[in-house]
Amino acid sequence: MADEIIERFEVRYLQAVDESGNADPILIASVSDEEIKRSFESIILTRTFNQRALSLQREGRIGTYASVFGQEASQVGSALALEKDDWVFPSFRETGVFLTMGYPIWQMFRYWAGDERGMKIPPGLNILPMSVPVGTQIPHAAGAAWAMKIKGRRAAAVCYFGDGGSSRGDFHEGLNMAGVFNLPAVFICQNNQWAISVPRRSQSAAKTIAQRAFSYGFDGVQVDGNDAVGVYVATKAALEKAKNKGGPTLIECFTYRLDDHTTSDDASRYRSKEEVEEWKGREPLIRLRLLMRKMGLWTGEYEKAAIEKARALVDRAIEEEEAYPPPKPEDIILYTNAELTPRQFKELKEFGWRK
Amino acid sequence: MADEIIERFEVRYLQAVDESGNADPILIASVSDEEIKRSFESIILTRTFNQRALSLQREGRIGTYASVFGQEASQVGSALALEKDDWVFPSFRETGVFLTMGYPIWQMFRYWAGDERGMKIPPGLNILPMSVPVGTQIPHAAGAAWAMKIKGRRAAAVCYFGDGGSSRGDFHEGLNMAGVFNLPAVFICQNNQWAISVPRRSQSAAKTIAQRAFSYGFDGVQVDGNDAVGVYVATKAALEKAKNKGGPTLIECFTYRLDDHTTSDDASRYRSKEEVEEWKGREPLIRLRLLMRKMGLWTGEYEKAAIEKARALVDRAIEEEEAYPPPKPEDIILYTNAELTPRQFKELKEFGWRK
Amino acid sequence: MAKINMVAAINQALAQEMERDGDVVVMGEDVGKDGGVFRVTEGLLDRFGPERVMDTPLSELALVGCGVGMAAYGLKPVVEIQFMAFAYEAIEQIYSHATRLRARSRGRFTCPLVVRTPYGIGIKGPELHSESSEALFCHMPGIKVVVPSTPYNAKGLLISAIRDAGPVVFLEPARLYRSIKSEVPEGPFTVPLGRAEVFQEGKSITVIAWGTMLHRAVEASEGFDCEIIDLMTLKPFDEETVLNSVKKTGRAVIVHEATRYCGLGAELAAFLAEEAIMHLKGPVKRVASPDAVVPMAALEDYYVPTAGRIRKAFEEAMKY
Amino acid sequence: MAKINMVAAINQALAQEMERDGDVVVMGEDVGKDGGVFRVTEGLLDRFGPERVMDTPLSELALVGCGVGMAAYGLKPVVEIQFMAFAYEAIEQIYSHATRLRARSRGRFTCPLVVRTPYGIGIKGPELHSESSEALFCHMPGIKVVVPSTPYNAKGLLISAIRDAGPVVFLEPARLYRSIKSEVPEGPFTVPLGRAEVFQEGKSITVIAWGTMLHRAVEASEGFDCEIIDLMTLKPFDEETVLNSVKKTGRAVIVHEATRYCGLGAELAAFLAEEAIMHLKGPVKRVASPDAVVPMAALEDYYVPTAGRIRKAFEEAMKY
Ligand SMILES: Cc1ncc(C[n+]2csc(CCOP(=O)(O)OP(=O)(O)O)c2C)c(N)n1
Ligand SMILES: Cc1ncc(C[n+]2csc(CCOP(=O)(O)OP(=O)(O)O)c2C)c(N)n1
Ligand SMILES: [Mg+2]
Ligand SMILES: [Mg+2]
Repeated sequence: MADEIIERFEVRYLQAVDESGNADPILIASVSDEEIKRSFESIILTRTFNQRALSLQREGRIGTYASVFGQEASQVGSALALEKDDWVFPSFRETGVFLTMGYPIWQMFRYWAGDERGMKIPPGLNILPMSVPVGTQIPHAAGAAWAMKIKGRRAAAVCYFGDGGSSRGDFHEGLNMAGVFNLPAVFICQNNQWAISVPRRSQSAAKTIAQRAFSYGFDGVQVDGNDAVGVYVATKAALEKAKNKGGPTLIECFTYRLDDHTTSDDASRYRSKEEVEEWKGREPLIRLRLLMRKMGLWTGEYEKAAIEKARALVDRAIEEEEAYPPPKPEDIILYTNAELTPRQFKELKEFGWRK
Repeated sequence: MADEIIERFEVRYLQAVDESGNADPILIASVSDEEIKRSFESIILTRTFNQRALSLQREGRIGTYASVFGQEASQVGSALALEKDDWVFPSFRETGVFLTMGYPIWQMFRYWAGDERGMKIPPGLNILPMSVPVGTQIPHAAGAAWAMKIKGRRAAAVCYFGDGGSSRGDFHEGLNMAGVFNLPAVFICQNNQWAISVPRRSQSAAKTIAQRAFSYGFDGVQVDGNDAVGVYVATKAALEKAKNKGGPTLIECFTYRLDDHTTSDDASRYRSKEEVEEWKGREPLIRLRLLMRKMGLWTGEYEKAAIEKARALVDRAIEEEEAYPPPKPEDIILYTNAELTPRQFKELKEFGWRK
Repeated sequence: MAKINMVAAINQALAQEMERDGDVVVMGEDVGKDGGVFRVTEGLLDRFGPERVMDTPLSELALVGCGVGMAAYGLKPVVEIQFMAFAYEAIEQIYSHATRLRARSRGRFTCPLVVRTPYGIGIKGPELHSESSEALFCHMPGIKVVVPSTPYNAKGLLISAIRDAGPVVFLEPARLYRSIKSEVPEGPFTVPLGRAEVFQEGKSITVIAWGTMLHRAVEASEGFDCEIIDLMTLKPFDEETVLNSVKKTGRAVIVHEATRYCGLGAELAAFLAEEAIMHLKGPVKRVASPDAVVPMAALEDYYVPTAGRIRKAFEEAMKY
Repeated sequence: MAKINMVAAINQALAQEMERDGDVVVMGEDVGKDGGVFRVTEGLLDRFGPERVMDTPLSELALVGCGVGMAAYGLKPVVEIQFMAFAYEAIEQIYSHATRLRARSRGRFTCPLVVRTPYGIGIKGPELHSESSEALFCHMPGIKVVVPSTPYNAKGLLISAIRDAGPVVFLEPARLYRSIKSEVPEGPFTVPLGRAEVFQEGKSITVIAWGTMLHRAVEASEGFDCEIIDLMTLKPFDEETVLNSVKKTGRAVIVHEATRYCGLGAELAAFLAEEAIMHLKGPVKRVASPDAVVPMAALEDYYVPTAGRIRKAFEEAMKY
């Protein structure tokens, strides 16, 4: 007979740089000045893109857009840890990841203008088109990681999703597969505390999302998602582990969505101004600036130059994007299958899209 | 900055009666002699049914059948803890639960003979038809528990599923709902260590299934599933908690499937005789007999009488079942909707099932 | 009578049925505080409280799965799926459970569940926000599939759906939510399920359509003498109304947003090929979307039937 | 040439394609050590090892979802779903991802994934072991749906499916697994997708069928002069072969196991109502299952078309 404890778990929380810009000497030790500067500049670029996308949407020049304001550290910090052969499986709110990976900016705008060509990923860039059905990309990442293992590649698959996404069956089944087959996968949950109007506490009764990793027999860690350095360090460690046959990791980036869910949403219907204001005070650029100032890496001119550069890039991209010819109706049919079906053949003619 | 532990979990293991029949005095304190005898007798009944079902299948008198040999303590022990207003959501391997609840035995045979009328649950008995798609009944239990809460009933929904079932999206989404809405639900996983040929360790890399409860913010406990008393105590506690607004519980009954998966399976293809033999030595009746002997509740005559009684019941049920008229083809159509569709109306005539 | 739009009409139907029957509950993502992303459930939370209007986690499988359990227990859940594509995760719960519970238990348990979801093109949203996969649900025995085309029938059909003894998939054409208004009685009323309606009388061509395409067919019919049938209930459809009209006109054109292959148009045309072939003057025409993935916003207007494509079908039909 | 059954033929196809192409992997529940519940994958684990033959957890959604990720990365996964009904949880992964990956990425990523599953009645198994819901998949653009009817074409079609550039749903009629044998070449060969076959020539009635029902139609055709077409690829079907035959016979009967409403028979009949109406002497007949939930074993033989029901349709067709 017995009434005993047979297993124990602990949830770890990581923050490399606090809100005042103080760094944990151990955690930051492996991070170079260059990397910190790249984080800062990538956040600036992301934010610049984001602001322009919001205005273009208001002007009717692109469609519904999902802002990443507030979450840039989670996206940029993690994306900077990627290596060339890693594959990324994003949700629809990963602008910072795309841009940090060097995705053509004009294509990002094209995508949000409702054009599939915006997600015709250039060769050499290993990121899948954004997944709109929440959480459904999670098993894809597990599958790609599995393929890497089977093919003996030294690489990892990285999957991004939100707190809402962690409630889906795809999360459970995907992470469980990753655990069973010890796959080189990193699951990054941006817990921005809201799934449209549903607050994090109503998404699950569990205290953290990180602890869900225990269900699958691997590690989970919660990171301050507004701390680009912390996210970078955690992601890098998880990627290393994955590539050394250490299996998957679940990283919960604890962050906040500062804007409306998308441009179709009005967040004032369901959350208070005060809450938003409080989190604005914690947005990721502030602390990176403070850190960099302490490290002697930041000056007003430096930031100004970074902003100018980002603006120029984004401006040029918008020009490119808007000069791009509109998609052809026949593409609807042409890209569905490798070869046309008899019906498609007829339809191209019927609709006047082919002679 | 921080690198700290923000949450801790412990997985509890319960065994009220060990393999030699020694009882934990605290755990067994609340269990009456009557309850122990009922467990014993219900296991005998279940086993008698099970043996007869296996022979009937061999003789071609019923179809594929899923044996419960080895798992009777998990089923009987938990079912004995149920109250009249509780609802049960079973998988296809819950003979012991049905019989302990007083389900008409002839109907059980009818069901396995491929007749829906076998699952026309009699009024007053709150158990759903067995669910064949693994795990899919889990959200139903959460839904019924939710309805109980909404309607203000003092009752709980109890769901049975296997270790394989815990890998499904239904498990994750269902348990998460139960956690968020603090529903009066008890989730009973019979971890019989096999999902057809897939061993438990290949089903998940997590050490226990019980620990998955932490993902949903409620308690999980592992119980020796071959210990009817332990299962009874754990289920009773979970039901009490549920009815006192304490929310859901996940109970993992650690047990073993001693027979083939079903009569269509040949387990010798994927597991060793030794393993099976070892677990046969731990089958639930042995230890209950030892316990009861120590308590002065068992004699050879008592057991013999119980077996005779069970045989008589099962024999009569088989007679009843086999005398029952076969189902009518028109029932295929009649029970699909509350009212016939125009097509169904025509079909009844076309097929010659109605004038 | 007040002229209201479809959002208001559906909202009325929900509120009035909740008022009338304490077992009716509403659940979904963002249906409570936010009032639904289309504001269809606006005000319900305030009026009926969080025990009957439930904002849930992002779990479509469990939304429907819990709905099945609630319905079996005696509630009448109305589940909102935020967009039609997100119901796909719940197809097993619908197909293996909701539609079969009555048959599997030989009537002991039933599943009076309504799954509401906006569908079709119209809002120029992101990918997978413009699905019209009604045929998948129409193929399932044991379920009804309903599409309103006006505020009036949206209210009446939804009330019927909530009162129905079995599961109903209720598809709300997103494009029509706010684009048309009609007179709608203030109190509760029903429009029967299983009945189509002759939306516009005519003698030469029977046109069968529903939802958004009904209005487009009307628009395209100028200059043709079309009898336009609003199908409303897609499963089971009203064979009598369809057949009577085709017997009269001798010509049939079916218009739908969904891709053609195995769409509901196929069932309608097959029905006519079996039951009305001797009355048909020429081929049964289907105007549908191509055998292609639903495109994103920039191309979606080319994907679904245009008035031009519909007119062409009318012209061809009139050649016989 | 050896005469073998369908299980052996499919096993050969898998083994030979795995031999030929190191990117082909097999995964599913019980496909490894157990060799699959129908023994279709027997011996593959021993031959190709656990990195290419994977026994997985009980997770159909992830089986297909991981398959999509593997395919995108460059493998050619062959996923086994143990019975057709258990694919329903994975419908979102098939419909929202597998079928759309090429279109969504404008060709950058593709999804050469095969989802194999036994289907239809025949084994008198428990509930949900007798589904024939092929129409759901046929309605999805961007996918092929294939059903073999003999060991020979099972092998040839599966090899084609594995080599195909896109996703294929490959449905194996459980009743035919061991009930018929045919001569099958030992080495790899292909039967092209998208092509039907005239299984039996005739002049009076065109009969369109596939899988189990093909053989039942042949059985029922005694005494009639039927031209029986084995459709084999259900999506996209071979319009030419069907049309040529109907032009010749002037009569069409479609036989399938699935429920009639919105089944694939509807698409075939609708196609004929549009393209062949001027050649048809009488109604296009569908012999299908009723608008009812698939029953359990005791009644399943009453559910699917019987030879008697098929003969009745032939008789009615011959009245015109
Ligand atoms: C499966 C699915 N259900 C519903 C939606 C509609 N929807 C879009 S985003 C969203 C909330 C997502 O929350 P979360 O996963 O936390 O991501 P976030 O938006 O916060 O980045 C919802 C409900 C969807 N896109 N997919
Ligand atoms: C969704 C689904 N997938 C596959 C099957 C086929 N199948 C029947 S039982 C079984 C294993 C179930 O394992 P577990 O959940 O541990 O229950 P047990 O059989 O051990 O009682 C499988 C794969 C099924 N019935 N449902
Ligand atoms: Mg979120
Ligand atoms: Mg098991």
